[in-house]
Amino acid sequence: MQDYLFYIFSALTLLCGALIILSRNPINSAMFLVLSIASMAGLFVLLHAFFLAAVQVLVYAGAVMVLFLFVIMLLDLKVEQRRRINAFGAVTGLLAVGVIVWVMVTTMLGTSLPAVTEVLRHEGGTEPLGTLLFHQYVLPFEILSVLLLVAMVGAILLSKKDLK
Amino acid sequence: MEDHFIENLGWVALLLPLLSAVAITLGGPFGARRAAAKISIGAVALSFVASLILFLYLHLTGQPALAETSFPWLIIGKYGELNNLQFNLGLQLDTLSLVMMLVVTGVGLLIHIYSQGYLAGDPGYSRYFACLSLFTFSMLGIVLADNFLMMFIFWELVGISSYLLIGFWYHKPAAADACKKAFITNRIGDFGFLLGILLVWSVLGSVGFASLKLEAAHPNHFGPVATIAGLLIFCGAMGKSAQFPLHVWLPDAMEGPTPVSALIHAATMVAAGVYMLCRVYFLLSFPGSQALEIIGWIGGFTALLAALIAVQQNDIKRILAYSTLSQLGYMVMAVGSHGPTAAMYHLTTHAFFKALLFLGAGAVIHAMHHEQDIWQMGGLRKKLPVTFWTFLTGTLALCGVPFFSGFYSKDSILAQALKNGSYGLFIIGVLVAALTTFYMARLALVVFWGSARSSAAEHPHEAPGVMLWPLRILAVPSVIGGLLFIEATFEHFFAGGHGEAGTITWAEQLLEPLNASPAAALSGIFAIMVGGAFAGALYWKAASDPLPLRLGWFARAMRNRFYFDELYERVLIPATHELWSRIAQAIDRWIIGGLAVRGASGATEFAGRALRLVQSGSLQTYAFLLVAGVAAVIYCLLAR
Amino acid sequence: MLTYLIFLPLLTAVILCFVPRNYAFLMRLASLAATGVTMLLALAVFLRFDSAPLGPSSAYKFEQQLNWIRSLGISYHVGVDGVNVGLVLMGAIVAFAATCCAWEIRNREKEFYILLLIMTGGILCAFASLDLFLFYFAHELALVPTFIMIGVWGRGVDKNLATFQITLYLSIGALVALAGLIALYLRAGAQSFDLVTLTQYAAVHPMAVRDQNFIFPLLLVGFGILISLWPFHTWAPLGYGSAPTPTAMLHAGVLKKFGLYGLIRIALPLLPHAAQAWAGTIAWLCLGNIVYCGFVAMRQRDLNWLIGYSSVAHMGFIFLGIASLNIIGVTGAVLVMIAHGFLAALTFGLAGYLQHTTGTSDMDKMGGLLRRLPFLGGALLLALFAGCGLPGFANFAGEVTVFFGAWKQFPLITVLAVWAALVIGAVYMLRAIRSLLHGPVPERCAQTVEDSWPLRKLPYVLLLVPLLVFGVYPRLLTDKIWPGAETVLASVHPSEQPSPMPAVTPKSTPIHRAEAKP
Amino acid sequence: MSPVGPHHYLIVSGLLFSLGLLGVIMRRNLLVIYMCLELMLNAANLALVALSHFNGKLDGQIMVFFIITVAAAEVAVGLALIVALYRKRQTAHVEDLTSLKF
Repeated sequence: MQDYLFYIFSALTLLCGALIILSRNPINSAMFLVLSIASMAGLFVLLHAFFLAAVQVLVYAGAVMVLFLFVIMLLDLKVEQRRRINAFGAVTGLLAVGVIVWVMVTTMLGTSLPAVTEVLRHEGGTEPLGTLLFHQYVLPFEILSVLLLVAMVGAILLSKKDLK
Repeated sequence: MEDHFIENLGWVALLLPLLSAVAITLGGPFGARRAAAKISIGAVALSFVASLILFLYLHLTGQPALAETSFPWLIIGKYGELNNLQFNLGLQLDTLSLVMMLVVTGVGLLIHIYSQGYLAGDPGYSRYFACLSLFTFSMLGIVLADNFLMMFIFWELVGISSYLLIGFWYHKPAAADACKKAFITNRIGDFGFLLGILLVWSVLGSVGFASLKLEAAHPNHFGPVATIAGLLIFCGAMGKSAQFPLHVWLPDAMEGPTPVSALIHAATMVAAGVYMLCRVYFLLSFPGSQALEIIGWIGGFTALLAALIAVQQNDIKRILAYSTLSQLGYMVMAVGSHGPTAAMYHLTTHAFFKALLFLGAGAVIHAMHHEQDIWQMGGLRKKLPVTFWTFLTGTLALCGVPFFSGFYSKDSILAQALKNGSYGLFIIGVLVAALTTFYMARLALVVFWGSARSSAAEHPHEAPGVMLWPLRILAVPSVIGGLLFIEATFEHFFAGGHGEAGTITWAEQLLEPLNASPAAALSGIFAIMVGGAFAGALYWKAASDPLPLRLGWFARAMRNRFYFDELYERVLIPATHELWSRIAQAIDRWIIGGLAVRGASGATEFAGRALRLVQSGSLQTYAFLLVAGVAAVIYCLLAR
Repeated sequence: MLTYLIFLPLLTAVILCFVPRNYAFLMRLASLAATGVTMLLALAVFLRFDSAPLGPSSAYKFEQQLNWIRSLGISYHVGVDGVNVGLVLMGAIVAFAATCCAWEIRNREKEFYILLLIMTGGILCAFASLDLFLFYFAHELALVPTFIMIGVWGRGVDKNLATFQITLYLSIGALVALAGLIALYLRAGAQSFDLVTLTQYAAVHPMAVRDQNFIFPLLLVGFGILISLWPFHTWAPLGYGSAPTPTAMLHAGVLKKFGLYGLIRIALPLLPHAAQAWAGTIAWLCLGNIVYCGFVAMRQRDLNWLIGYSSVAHMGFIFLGIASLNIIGVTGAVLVMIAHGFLAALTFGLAGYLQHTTGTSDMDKMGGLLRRLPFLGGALLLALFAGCGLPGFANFAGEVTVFFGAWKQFPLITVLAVWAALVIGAVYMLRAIRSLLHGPVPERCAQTVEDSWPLRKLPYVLLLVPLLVFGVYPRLLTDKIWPGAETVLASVHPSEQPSPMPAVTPKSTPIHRAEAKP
Repeated sequence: MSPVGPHHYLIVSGLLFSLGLLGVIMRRNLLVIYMCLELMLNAANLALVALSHFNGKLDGQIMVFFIITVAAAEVAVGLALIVALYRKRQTAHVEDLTSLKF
């Protein structure tokens, strides 16, 4: 059952990912991104990362996407009129990606990953995660808050009308 | 105690002039500037007295030489080991050096006194005397040096003091150029000299004359390099004594004040080369060395060349300068025909009468308000009686008129050439004697006889006594120099102390040339008569020079010094140094500065420009390159 | 004692950092006092050298050692032997003279004096150091201020180019030398940068010949760039022409000698085989300096460039002395180093003064200055005479010694070098005299008058006096130098081979003949 | 078909990453490029979560948590930048943004 779910979700993720690139309209791209992310949340659930799945949906599908859509509407982006095929871009892109894929595949096939079932399964629930976060990783967590603050200040500053 | 006194007297004589130079230079603010002449004269007078005492002491005790006093100037390495080097400063007090010292200090003293009058009122009065003292010091250093290096040191110092004195009126471009030329020409000679010293040192292992003499006494490995070493050392003399082909500086050096010309460029410094050759004669005459022969011919050639040039010069000082050149060539010729005695003999007498001539010329120039062209003069016989008579004495001595000093010494050289079998040199010698008489008679006739050719010549004023007394005093040895047993003294010295000294009487001495070598003496007298007759025929009351008309291009060539200066300035120097320096400059600017340095920076810049093309500004290209890089890194790290 | 010597200027520099910049006069005074006391200390070291006891390592005097970076074997280790005691004295005197000449600096005095003092400290530390790392560190300490000084206080239109060029050149040189030193450290295997330790270690375990032959060229090129060895010399004239006078004096006089000093002190004892293998190459390269740069100098019309090239040319004699690899040559080389230090500082000081008074350094535009400036003209005359190797100046003693040392090894090269020293040198020096001092006075110089303030004259006197003293009596230096040179060369000639020429028979040449009276 | 193991997740993650990369390189709209960047980040997240799961350690998930946070901040700043850029240049296309060209 879980295996099937995995295949479904992963297929959905990849498909939506492909569609992000292929669709002309940025709004469509954004929508496919939401879908892709949502199905990835499904994969997270399969991996028992429940908290993360929730956060993924909340942050990406909720916050980030809204931001994207706002910007798209703010800038009033039109559908790309003609898809000028950037030959250089396409060739190099495919080439680069091909190389990366090849390297990754060969790497993965060449390494042995840990056996699956013997390992104790941690439930990726909120509680163990929170414990870990506020004990071992409390300092990065706090620093992250500063980062967010900085990002907020930066974003506000950048969006001010009279940008010098 | 007494011995110490005598030994240290040499140092005293050497250092007094230096002390005077330093005192005049540093003591300017304390009144030494005004007293410059007195300090300087005092120093050289004391030096003269010291030399005299030393000479008499040596003569009376009958020693060949006083013990050397030396102290190490520079020591490197342990003594006796390989790679050790030691230079001493020491004094060689023997007959040769003491007679030379007497000449230097004696003539020097008179010229110092003369200068006091000649330069009165010149703004550089004290500088002049400081330089003159420095010169006396350096010259005494050469004379007294007991090793090659010390001689070289003073050799250079003499060069620099000569430089300073020639360039005394440095604001005159001619003087400034002349001193430069003199110094550089001398430096070329010194180049050979230093190489010669290095060669001798590396083969014989020492630079001291005494030890070299011992080394050279027994057969050794010096033979193969003897010729080349001798010639290299001769290069030094070639520069200082202005032998062909380095003779060009001496006439130009006449830009200096006339007393300087008398002291340095007639009597003493230019004779240093000859003195040095005599000093190291044992090296030059080393068995198997061909050096002397070449030296003799160079000397003979110089003598002839300079005499020919002198015939057509019009500047009174230049005539004397070329005459000096010619006489120096004579001396070198004497050394070359194995006659250091004759060379030193002529050197001594020449110092007297040539100094006399120059000082006389100075008096004439002074009287003529610094006019030096002889064709502007004339009829000065009556107006400048003292100058005339002393100058005439000098002229007769220089020509070698019998019973004047020049007669004996010149005859000694001719006799030596005959004795040595160098008939070519003998003929040159006779020819030069005739030419000498010719141009000197021309000079005397034009200047002192005839009628005044310019307004300055009509109202000359005789020089003050301070200038005339040196003339009178110098005239005495110019006349009787041949009777002073100088030759015998030197003969005694060069024979290594084995010869018989002082056994002939005055009367014998008077007629000695005719006894010793009648052929030489008679041909010398004949040459004088011929030369004098020609000059008399041509220049007796002549208004202008008739010779150019008769000789045409040859006279022009003589007047233009056979174009040696032009040859050097337009061909030789451009072809060597100028060319090379241009090439070097071009290489420096274009190849090293341009190709290498700019090339390196240019290549960097070119690489930068080439890489700039990659900066298309297109984000995606950057991204691609980034990915390519990442892929490469991953590949290297993981998939290998 | 050496430590006081080194840290006095450095401490003063630190103190000056806290003085407000309005007190320029105070800073000048403090700098003068610091360098002056340093000079006196150096003089004391020099005079007391003979009687001073040997240090713990039994080869050096006034020795002092403190651990610095223990794990790498780096220590603060200073001491002097015959080779560097004269150099320390020279450095200190030149530093004081340069400080005296700094009056022409009229803006940002504070920074200038601080940099000058740092340079002084670095110079003295580098000469006294017996630790490779300390040597390099001190050298950089002295070198870096030069770049800043040329860039900020430089003269002339090419100042920026000069700064660029000198910075790049010398940094590259220093880097290559550093690579060489590190390679030396690694391959020597003594786990120490300490020179004494390294030398003792190398005596027992000599380095492989291959390693030596690899490291020596690194050091040669690195140091060669620093010393303007041909063909890495083009930075020198431009740099010196653009540098402010005190910087040019210190750099040309003292800083440039570090590379040579490094070759003598480091390369010869530690890499003896390579030194022998490369000696011929060095000798030929030095001809590039002596002859070629002499020729180039003949064509210069700018006084600073002329002096710059002539100083490059003089470096060649030092190289020749080092390449001859015998006591005579190396002693001569050290002698020339000291003499040229004074000389270069003197000539650059005078040239700076001339440029300052007449507003030009073009020799064609000057003339007859001996009449307008009797003292300075006289000093310049003497300096230029010294530059063409006149006896009586220390340069002559050094050059002649070098010739005597090199003659047996490289006769042909010596012939050319002698030619360059005697003739080419005379040609360009006299040309300078002719166009600067002799001849009529052109209009632009007609109003030039000499500064009567004695302090302006002091530095020149101070530099002339040692030149003359050591020139008249070089044993003051050579007696100290040659035992040091012998130690340095001990590993190059482990056993004295019999000479190819038969040795001099000592019986015929007693030294003091004064006693042997009849 | 073998049971789903770490390999599968990693392959999916890799493919997703490649897709994102392809988009970054090929697309010209800045916003879309930005979305593709997000996709790549998510691919990494997936790999991290999967390995965390199969290794039995939670640290991977903590990492993902941080990544999400940083990504959110990044999106905020990035979009602000794009807006500012658009105001200045009236374009959101990369080929118009060549001021990096020397």
